[in-house]
Amino acid sequence: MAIRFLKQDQLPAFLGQLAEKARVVAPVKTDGVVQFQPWVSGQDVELDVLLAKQSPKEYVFLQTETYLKFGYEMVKPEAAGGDTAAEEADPVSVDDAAVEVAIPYETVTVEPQNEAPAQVIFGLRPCDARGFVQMDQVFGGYGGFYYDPLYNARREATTLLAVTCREPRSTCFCTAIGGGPAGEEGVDALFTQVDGGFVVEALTEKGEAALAAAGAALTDATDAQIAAAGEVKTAAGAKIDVPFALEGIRDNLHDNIADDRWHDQAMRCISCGTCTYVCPSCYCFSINDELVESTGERYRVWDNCFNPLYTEETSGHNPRAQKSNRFRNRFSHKFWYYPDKYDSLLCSGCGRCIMNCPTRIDIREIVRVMGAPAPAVAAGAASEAPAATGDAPAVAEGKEA
Amino acid sequence: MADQTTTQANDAAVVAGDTAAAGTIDAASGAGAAVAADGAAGDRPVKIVGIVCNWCSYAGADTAGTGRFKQPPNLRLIRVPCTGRVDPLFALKAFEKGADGVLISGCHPGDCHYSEGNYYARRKFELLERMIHHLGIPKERFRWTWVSASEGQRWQQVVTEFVAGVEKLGPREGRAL
Amino acid sequence: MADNGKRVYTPADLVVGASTARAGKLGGNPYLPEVATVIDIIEETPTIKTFRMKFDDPEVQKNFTFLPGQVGQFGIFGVGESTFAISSKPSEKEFIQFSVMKAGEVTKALHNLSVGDKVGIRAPMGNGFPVEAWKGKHILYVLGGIGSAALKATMEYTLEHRADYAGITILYGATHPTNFTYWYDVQEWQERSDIELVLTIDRDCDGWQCDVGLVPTVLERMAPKPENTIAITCGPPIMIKFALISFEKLGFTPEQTYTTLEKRMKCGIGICGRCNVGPKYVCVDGPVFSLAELKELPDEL
Amino acid sequence: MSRQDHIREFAAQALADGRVDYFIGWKQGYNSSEVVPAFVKDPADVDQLIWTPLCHHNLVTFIKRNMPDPADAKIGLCVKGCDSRTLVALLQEELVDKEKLYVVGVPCDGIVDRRKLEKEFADELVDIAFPERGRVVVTTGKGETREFAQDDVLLDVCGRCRYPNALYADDVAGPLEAEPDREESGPDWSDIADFENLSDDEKQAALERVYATCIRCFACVHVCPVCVCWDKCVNRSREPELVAQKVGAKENLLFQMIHMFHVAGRCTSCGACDRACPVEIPLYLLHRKMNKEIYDMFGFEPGTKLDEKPVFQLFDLATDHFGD
Repeated sequence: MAIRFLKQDQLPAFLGQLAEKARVVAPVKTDGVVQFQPWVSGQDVELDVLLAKQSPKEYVFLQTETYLKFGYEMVKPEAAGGDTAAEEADPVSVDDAAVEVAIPYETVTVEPQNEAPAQVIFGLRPCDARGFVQMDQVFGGYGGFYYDPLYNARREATTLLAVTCREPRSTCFCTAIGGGPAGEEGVDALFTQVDGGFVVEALTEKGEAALAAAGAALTDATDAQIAAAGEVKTAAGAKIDVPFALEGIRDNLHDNIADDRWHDQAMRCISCGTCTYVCPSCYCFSINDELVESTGERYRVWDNCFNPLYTEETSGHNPRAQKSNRFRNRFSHKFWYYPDKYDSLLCSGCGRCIMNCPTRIDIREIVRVMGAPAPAVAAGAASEAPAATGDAPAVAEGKEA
Repeated sequence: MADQTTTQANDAAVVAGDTAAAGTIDAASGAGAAVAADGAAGDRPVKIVGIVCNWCSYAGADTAGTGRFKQPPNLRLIRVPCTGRVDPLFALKAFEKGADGVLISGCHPGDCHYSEGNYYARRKFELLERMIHHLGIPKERFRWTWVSASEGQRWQQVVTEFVAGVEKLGPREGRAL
Repeated sequence: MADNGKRVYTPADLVVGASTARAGKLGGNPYLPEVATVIDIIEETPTIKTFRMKFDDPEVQKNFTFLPGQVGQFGIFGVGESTFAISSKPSEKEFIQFSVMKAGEVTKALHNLSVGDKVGIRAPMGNGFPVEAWKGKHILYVLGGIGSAALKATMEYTLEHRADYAGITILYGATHPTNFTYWYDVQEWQERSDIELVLTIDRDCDGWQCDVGLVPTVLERMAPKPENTIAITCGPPIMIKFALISFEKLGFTPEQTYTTLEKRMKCGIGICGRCNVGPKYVCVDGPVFSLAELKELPDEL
Repeated sequence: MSRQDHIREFAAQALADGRVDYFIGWKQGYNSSEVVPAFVKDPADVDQLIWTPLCHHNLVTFIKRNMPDPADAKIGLCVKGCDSRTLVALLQEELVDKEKLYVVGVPCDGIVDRRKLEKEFADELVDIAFPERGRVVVTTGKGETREFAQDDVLLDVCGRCRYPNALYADDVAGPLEAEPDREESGPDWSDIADFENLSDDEKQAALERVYATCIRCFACVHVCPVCVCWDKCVNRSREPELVAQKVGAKENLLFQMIHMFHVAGRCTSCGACDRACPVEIPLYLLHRKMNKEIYDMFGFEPGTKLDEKPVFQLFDLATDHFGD
């Protein structure tokens, strides 16, 4: 597929043309906060501030999604061959059998809901796109699990137009997870900012279709522009730290499951759900019902494993009652449980959880410490759990060696 | 689904910690249900939720009824053991579910069946009253007062006045709370 | 890991929930419950009721099959769903049955159901007991209280196919004689000579003829031989815990000891992420686990 | 000796004496522009503790119900003046055990609002330095450096601070800061005047707009040092379900209103909720408004006097005339 070029000043026109065919979602700054929002003509797309507060997952995996509507109705059957009006007027005269037949009974009508309008998400980053790929495994029935029609309907109707991260943040660690600032996994078309505009590469048919739909704003990229884009990608990749090596993390997490250091790591966690709600790949949810009078709905809504009530059973027993249990679950899920089931990692290295955590808990540090072999039980020092920060680099080095 | 209501009523009673009230009240969940009972929006009659204590105001409303004092039909009553059990959230929940006004009433100070429930309650109600229009709900849509068991006439007067005030503002449409 | 022996579902040929008919009808949506009507309610104990339901769609009812030990999401539209073990006989074609202890929001609402009311069912789910693989072995059931519901279908199955199994022993405990679920069946079992049945209550009371003592204690007193035996236990968590210890004491290996777990569940299809014990989801990888499998998992039971 | 040195010394001493199981202070986060709560168990590790105008976390959060690990731990912690008010609020209601606490008061001359600084740059902040009192030097990822006057970039709460010194402490880290004359002037509520002057409709519209972005992560609730129901929170209860888990204008507003009313008389407007909110909702506005009303009603400032009870847990026949 030909590599194209989008002039910086043609971006609104490009999005405008897309908006004629589908809903366009893009990062927009409101009150100083950058979030993905349905784009309307005239709005500035914010590409300078790296990473919107939340990943755009909420446009495919809705935070609240009503998937069932139902209504109860009492049906009063008409007595076979009988005169209903007469019966009502003089119930006493009706014999027992007829009365029994005429008892109203309850019916329920159930109506599944699944809307999936076509949409284009522009301005997401390669790590956000990878988040979708990771969720695809879960909702797509990988490895013999169930296929989720709600997620997939939206996912199929969504085109991801990602933008290369020219200036990665210090919290980015996508390369450690196997991605990169110009990663192509899950991306339908990749936009790389160079002088004067974007070099645009369609990577899938979906991406090609989107570019074709808004082709008027695009020109063919020159060799110089393509070369410049290549340089931007290489330079960006070089800027990203690799805070840990992946080898052995799964096994070490497994071995460290009962390790006391989980308590130390979880100390400053306040057990809110911020990290999971800003994460591009956290997908846990809850299902609730709502009934007003005789009609209601069943909806699924984001939930998170830090919620103390998440696993609480009716009896009051809670398998993950302690904050440290819940804390351990999130990281183990990303680097152990999920890989066991889906053969990849449930993290794309965007670093949003680090940036937005109220106490800035650093997933890189957790993985470095808990994903490394437990330190040999030094004589007498077994009960003294080492302070995390002091130990972390040493452990990481030991591992790479 | 008639059983549904009973379940919720029990729940509320459990929260209230007052088993005597089990099956009789349906505190906050009831506030929603009471509202929903009315018909479609538009030029509809206003819906008022009244949260009344079992001992004074509920009995006062009863007295008004027995005395055949004419009252506006817009009010749905929710009986609670004592105004001390009323959490500001009950009123807010009623507004959330679409009430056009909320009226809270209990025993006169000094007359509380549990001797001091309403002393605590009135501090909370005062705060709620002061805050409510800062939450975007006009002051006229919320009122709290005292009506004793014998004050049927006063009940009639309170309800009539309050409903008239809310009617002046009309149904509350297109509002989150 | 696609070749791990699990069924692979695709949107085109989806086989989920009650039947293919259902999947086809509802567009292969595993979240959609099948509407069913309550046809019978049995009051088992003061807090436990058994509900028998018929699917409204006769096609679904006809095609409904499940493995002993599998579970289902059973609930009321407008209240919610909860997971329960299917307690009907696997050979039962006329209805599906769940036994429910009154405890929380959903179960309270379920207890208010009357015959004729509409409910929603998503079933079967989970793995079930490997009853086929156990043929020729002696089966030892150790159950307490509501735990009988989880093992009911399995007991029924093995009793129905009694000839296939070397022997069947049932140790059933309850706090009080009135707290035995399926008392009508227990009485029937007492009559049968091909079952060894031991009943026990926690504390003695007037007119009680059988054993007295906590289930693990009675189990150790019975001292069953581990040879060619499969031990299955279900009951309150504390009972399971001590029963498992007793099995070990009696020489049962972790591989021949089974239990069925219960967890708070929402989706029931291995997605929502709340019923996991480490990397295993109780709703799809369980609820049946051998003690050997459990030992591999973190202590999050 | 700097305040930081005092903190380290107190912490080392308390740990060495076995007076506490662990000591909570502040340390540098993933880079020198971030400060995070630090939990020190070993006297040898006290050198990671710091004190800078970035130490905004209210550490009282970590001693509220269900937070200490193990549950019966003896804990040492640092409190600023504002933090100490939340501690006093907890002590007033006996929600924490005084005997298990060792409190180091840290006199404070204002905390820098990192978010205000963030908004000045498109790039991330990698270093914030304080070469001397009153100067803030910010460096970004691309190496851009700019200097700010500390007073210009303080947290909004700090601009109106009336309690720079801890109201309850076992030890104090260095000399006290100058206290304003609290008798002379009551609290300054000027920051909420704009909001108060809106019409009811405008207020509703404003609230709907700011709360629309709420993602219900419960960070505000969990970080709030005086919000202690935790797993029994009415906002999360399913039985009865009072607030739907659903995210929507109605549900978000109701949730926030309930949170506000449930900390009435205990909320000290410390602003922890505000700073924890990942989508930067100005939560503290309404809480301030509520505190103003409480002050008007009772002349009560939550968490200022150890021997007081919160106003909603008592009544006074002599002075209460509400509804008469």
